[in-house]
Amino acid sequence: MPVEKYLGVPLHRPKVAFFEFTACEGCQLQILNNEATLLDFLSLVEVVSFREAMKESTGDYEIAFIEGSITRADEVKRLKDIRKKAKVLVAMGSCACFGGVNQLKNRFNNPKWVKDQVYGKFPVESEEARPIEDVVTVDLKIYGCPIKKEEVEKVVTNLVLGKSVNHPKYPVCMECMANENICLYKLGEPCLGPVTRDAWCPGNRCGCWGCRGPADAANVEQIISIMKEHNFSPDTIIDRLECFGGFREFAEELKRKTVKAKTKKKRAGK
Amino acid sequence: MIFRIIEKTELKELVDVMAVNRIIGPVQKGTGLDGKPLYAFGPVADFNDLKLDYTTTARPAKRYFLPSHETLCNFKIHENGWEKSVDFNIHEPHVFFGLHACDINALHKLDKVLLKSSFPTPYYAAKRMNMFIIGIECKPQPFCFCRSMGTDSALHGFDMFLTDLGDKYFVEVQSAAAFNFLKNINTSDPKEKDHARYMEVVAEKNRKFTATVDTTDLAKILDMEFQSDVWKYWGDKCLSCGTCASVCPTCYCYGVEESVDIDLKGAVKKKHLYSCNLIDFAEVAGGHNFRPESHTRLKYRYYHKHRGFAEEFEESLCVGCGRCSEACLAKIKVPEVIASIRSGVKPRGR
Amino acid sequence: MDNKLEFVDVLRDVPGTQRKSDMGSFEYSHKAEITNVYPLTANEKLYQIQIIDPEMRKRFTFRPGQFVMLEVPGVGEAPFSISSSPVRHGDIELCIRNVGNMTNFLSRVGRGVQVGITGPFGTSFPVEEMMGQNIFLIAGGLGIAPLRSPILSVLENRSRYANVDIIYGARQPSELLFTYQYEMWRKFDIGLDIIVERPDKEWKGPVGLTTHILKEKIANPAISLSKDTYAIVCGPPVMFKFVCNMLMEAGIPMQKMFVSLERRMHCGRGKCCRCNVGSTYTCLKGPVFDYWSVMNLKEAI
Amino acid sequence: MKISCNVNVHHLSRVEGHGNIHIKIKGGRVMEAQWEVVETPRFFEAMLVGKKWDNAPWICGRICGICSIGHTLASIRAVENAFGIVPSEQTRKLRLLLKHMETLQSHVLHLYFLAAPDFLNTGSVFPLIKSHPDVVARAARIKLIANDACDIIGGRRMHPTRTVVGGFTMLPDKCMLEALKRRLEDARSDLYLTAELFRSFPVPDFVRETEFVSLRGNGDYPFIGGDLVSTDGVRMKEHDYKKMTNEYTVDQSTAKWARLSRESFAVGALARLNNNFAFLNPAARELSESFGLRPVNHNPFMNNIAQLVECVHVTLDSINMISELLDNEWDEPRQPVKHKKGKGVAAVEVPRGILYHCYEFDRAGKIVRSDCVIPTGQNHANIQHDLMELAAQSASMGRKDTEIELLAEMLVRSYDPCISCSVH
Repeated sequence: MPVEKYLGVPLHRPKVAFFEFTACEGCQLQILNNEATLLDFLSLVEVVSFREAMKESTGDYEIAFIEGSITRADEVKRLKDIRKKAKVLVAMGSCACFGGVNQLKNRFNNPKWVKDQVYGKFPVESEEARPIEDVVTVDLKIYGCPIKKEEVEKVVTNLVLGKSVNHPKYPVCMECMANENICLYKLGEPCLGPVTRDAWCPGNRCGCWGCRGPADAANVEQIISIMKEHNFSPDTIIDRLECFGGFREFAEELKRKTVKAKTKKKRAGK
Repeated sequence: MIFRIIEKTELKELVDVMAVNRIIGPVQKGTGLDGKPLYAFGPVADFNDLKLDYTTTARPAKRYFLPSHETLCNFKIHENGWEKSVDFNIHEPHVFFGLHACDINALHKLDKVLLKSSFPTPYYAAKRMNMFIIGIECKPQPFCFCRSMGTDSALHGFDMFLTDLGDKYFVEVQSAAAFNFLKNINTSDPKEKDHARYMEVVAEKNRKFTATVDTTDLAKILDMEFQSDVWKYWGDKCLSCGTCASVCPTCYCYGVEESVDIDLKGAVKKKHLYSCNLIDFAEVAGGHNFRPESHTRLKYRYYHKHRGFAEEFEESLCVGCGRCSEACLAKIKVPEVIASIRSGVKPRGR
Repeated sequence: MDNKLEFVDVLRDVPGTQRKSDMGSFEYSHKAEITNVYPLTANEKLYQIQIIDPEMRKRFTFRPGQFVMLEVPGVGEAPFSISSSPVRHGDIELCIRNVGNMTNFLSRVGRGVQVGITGPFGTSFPVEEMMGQNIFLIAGGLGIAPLRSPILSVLENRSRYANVDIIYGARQPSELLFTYQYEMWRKFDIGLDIIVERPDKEWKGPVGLTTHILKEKIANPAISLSKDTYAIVCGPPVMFKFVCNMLMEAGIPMQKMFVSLERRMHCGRGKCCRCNVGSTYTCLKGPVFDYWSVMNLKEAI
Repeated sequence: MKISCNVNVHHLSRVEGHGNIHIKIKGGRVMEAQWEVVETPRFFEAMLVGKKWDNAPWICGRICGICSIGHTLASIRAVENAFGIVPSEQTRKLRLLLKHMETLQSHVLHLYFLAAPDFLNTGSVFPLIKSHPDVVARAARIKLIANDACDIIGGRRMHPTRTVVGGFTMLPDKCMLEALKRRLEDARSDLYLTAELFRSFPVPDFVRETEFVSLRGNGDYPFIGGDLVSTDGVRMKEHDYKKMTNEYTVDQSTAKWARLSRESFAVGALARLNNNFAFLNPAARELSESFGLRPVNHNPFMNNIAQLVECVHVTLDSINMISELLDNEWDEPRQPVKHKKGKGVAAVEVPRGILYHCYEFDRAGKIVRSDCVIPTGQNHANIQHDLMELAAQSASMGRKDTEIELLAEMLVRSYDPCISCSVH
């Protein structure tokens, strides 16, 4: 029996729909990966559209979870339609929030070259990969590549209770410290942890690539100079910063500076 | 005070005798880039894991008495009401084998605010009162400034304290429990030459301290320099990542978050050790932030450590262990910050 | 020999009382019931909350200006100044504005719901000390909420105080709180001046900031603000800074001026440090400070 | 005889990615039977250009959410092959174990959540929670073990964090492996119940001869690296993958198609089983035979059963492998990596079939060119040909529209297509 009231406050079982755009569909799969709590999750909401898992689908929903970035004109239209129907629109995962790895192709500023690399002369439509915020208003974001299932559960529980969703504003370091991990800089590995919004992955000796985007007080300039002090090449730093799109401006800025420095060096050499 | 001498070969016996209890001590956790071992406090399963000659640990043993995440209580929720259940999250005593003086002094400081003030916190008390502490004389590292903070030696607050005299340990025994443990192994009364050697060892240790912090009138100076531009210099460097507080043996600030279980039949209230450098530390409901800039947060941190706590308890909250300086990627080091505030001059060259 | 260390149970020797020094009191909360909810404005409601256990309710005493931590399990816990008369013990009233997570949930809660109450915590307005003297209460916006308790406390013993004057300012008439009590206060010979910044069509009273009224009062020779007057000021930091400075110039000693500071608290017991101003705990040394102390707090204003 | 029929399935459900089915029969003749892939491409091959080698596994794992581990491992192997790195025995075993657990997770997801609802007459697994709670609970149980195993070994169940070129950043905790082994042993009974469930489902009687391509085991059932074979007798080396796939573009698909000896070929569990039946764990082989599944089987619907057989195989193989791992002391988790100019190819069997990654590096260790050939991409042409055959059969048998629609959907689903992955 679904619970109908919480401390006397009547609860509403919202109709939710999941949609995917340009993505790997991993974030949706994370929801099915909720083996232990899937049943509770399903009694909390009424799933009305979830193509990856169900055949039926209706256009009647209140909360729309959107996975993926936008890279084609038909996607823009579809997303705008969804926005009209949904009371709450949730961007789910790095692709939806920042463009994700998909936006890596934007760095060439040459959609035709990108297309030719993969398809040759065969015509395929391709635009810049954009976060969904570029197209519609986003009410809530769930960060990460992939998202953490507990976070979706928390978001949904809070929506049902009418409680607002507050993401941690601090960086990954706090989580690493809590786990008592050895700082990766001490082991000679680059890590965006000090500027990336708190994540759940520390503990695998894998430096952060910033999939959850900047923390609220991210001092990116400082981490770039710290990485340089640790002898990481500008390429390595750029690779990290541009991977998921959350730090894109910083990556672009650093690229410009690096090119400038190189040409200066060259000129001086001549 | 009772002093004993134990041969180094007897130490394994002592650990074995204690091993019926859970032992926490310095163990090697990895190897740094320079090839030197990296230490941490952790469970000691085997005598050989216990590295009593450790330099320092990157983190204090804090997680055993002030865990970074702790459940304060659970709720069972029904129609209109609820039941609350509280657990202090400790069910057996722990032996802390090999704490340096700074870490023992850190506990004294924490005791003042968490145990001996009004509203003592039972979560801390439960763990604190179930600590059996064996201290060990440290080896000063270049970043240690405990001598400036007056925390380079521990006068009380341990059960026994070991000093390495070469082939044996000089042992201060401060509790009956410790005295009883020692009955299980071979010990002897110290001789005159042991006393002399002890004095020598301590004097030698004291000579090795290099880092210093001038604490004269520090509280007053912090007030005078409240508007100093030097804070901004450090603020610009600060990553606001909270690492300094996480590695600090005396930082105890926290936040509480409640969440409802996904089946809506229960709820949990959790405590998360926080850091005053984090952006939303002083944010209130409605969104106003009393310390939005990073330099104001950094300043507050120094204020709390060296002024506020001093005002309340007649001593600084800092033990000079230097962990925060070592852990800070932005190289914000306490001695340098205090020196720059004192002189009003930003450090050069960085 | 058994080398197992003995486990010390910290609560073993602690009696079940509610003293500040008892470990058992830390996470103890009185189970209380919301007995009534009155909407005051679009955003604020007055909650009547009663500690369920009659014995505990009787024992629960507080002084005006003190606060409680109100807990809604799973939703949150936050400090609220008590707005009711101290005579009422564990049957208290809290005036709560819907600004955050927990207050938003509370705004949807009806009577009969169980919440948790801990406290009372913090310092209070010295209403006993004020007896025989004039009292000047100045409130801006939600600042009237913590002032209602000293006002009601004064009403209980009205004859023991000299002149009592209230200046209360709000942004607009619709945001005025406790409007239904103004007549009663006036009946008890309390001077009440109300001013709004943005009047609506019906508004007949003065328009502007509280400082306007204050200026007039100070200029009025019939009212004397002297060292025989106590002032209680409550409102946003900008406001109390201006007001206190004016009062100081008018002759009220700093130690006789009181303000109540608002900060976020996660414990209310001097542990979490979230409410610290400078390095002073608002929950222990406050929320009520005299103006001299506030001047010495580095970050208060 | 079926006179006319019109089936249009827009964005086929319970598959990964976006594809449409159109079938038009007019006057008993199949006018159209089309499998359309409309997924938006992400251009991974272009994204990688200019990236340093250590980016490749991290980025390429994101090609697919369901087989992220397979992509990561293929990517790592391609980089290692380019640099001449040979993984240690310990790394090899741990990688295979991780791979097995992904296979188990993915197959169980497909069998229960995606395929089973068709046989139980529901649109999704959700109504089964009420009608068949034990079935759903069982699926969740097995999947949870496999996912937990991926957490333990790879750091995360999706987009793993511990897997790197040269080995692992960290090794799993032995106690956790021990516990995992016990759970896998317990899972055997759940797998046999799964077999019983699928035994109760009628497999559509449909056969179309085709070519099956997979890795060829060298004494064992193959998953990571080795020779490439087909049931038509082709055998090639890993680095000749292009000759095995011969990718080309078609108008009806943003994913490329592939061919070998015929107009199309199939990859996946059935292809693996058809080529490597002898190397299956005996218990798995026995189960296969009990379903009448022997090489070479040409019924695409039998891919479900092949997946089931593989679930049993990987579970039993994992139990053995964990025992071997537990018997040895841990070596160093990873070996140092020295990059160099060169080209590396990797062929890895992921749940949906054989996957190729190929990278070319310059002297700085940066990717100059890259190529990924995805199993579902290789299957698209075969799906198209199956669909035509199914339509023709249906027309001659006079099946109802709804029946045709369901069969067509089931046919595509039986390939367990990973469409966004195939387009990448």
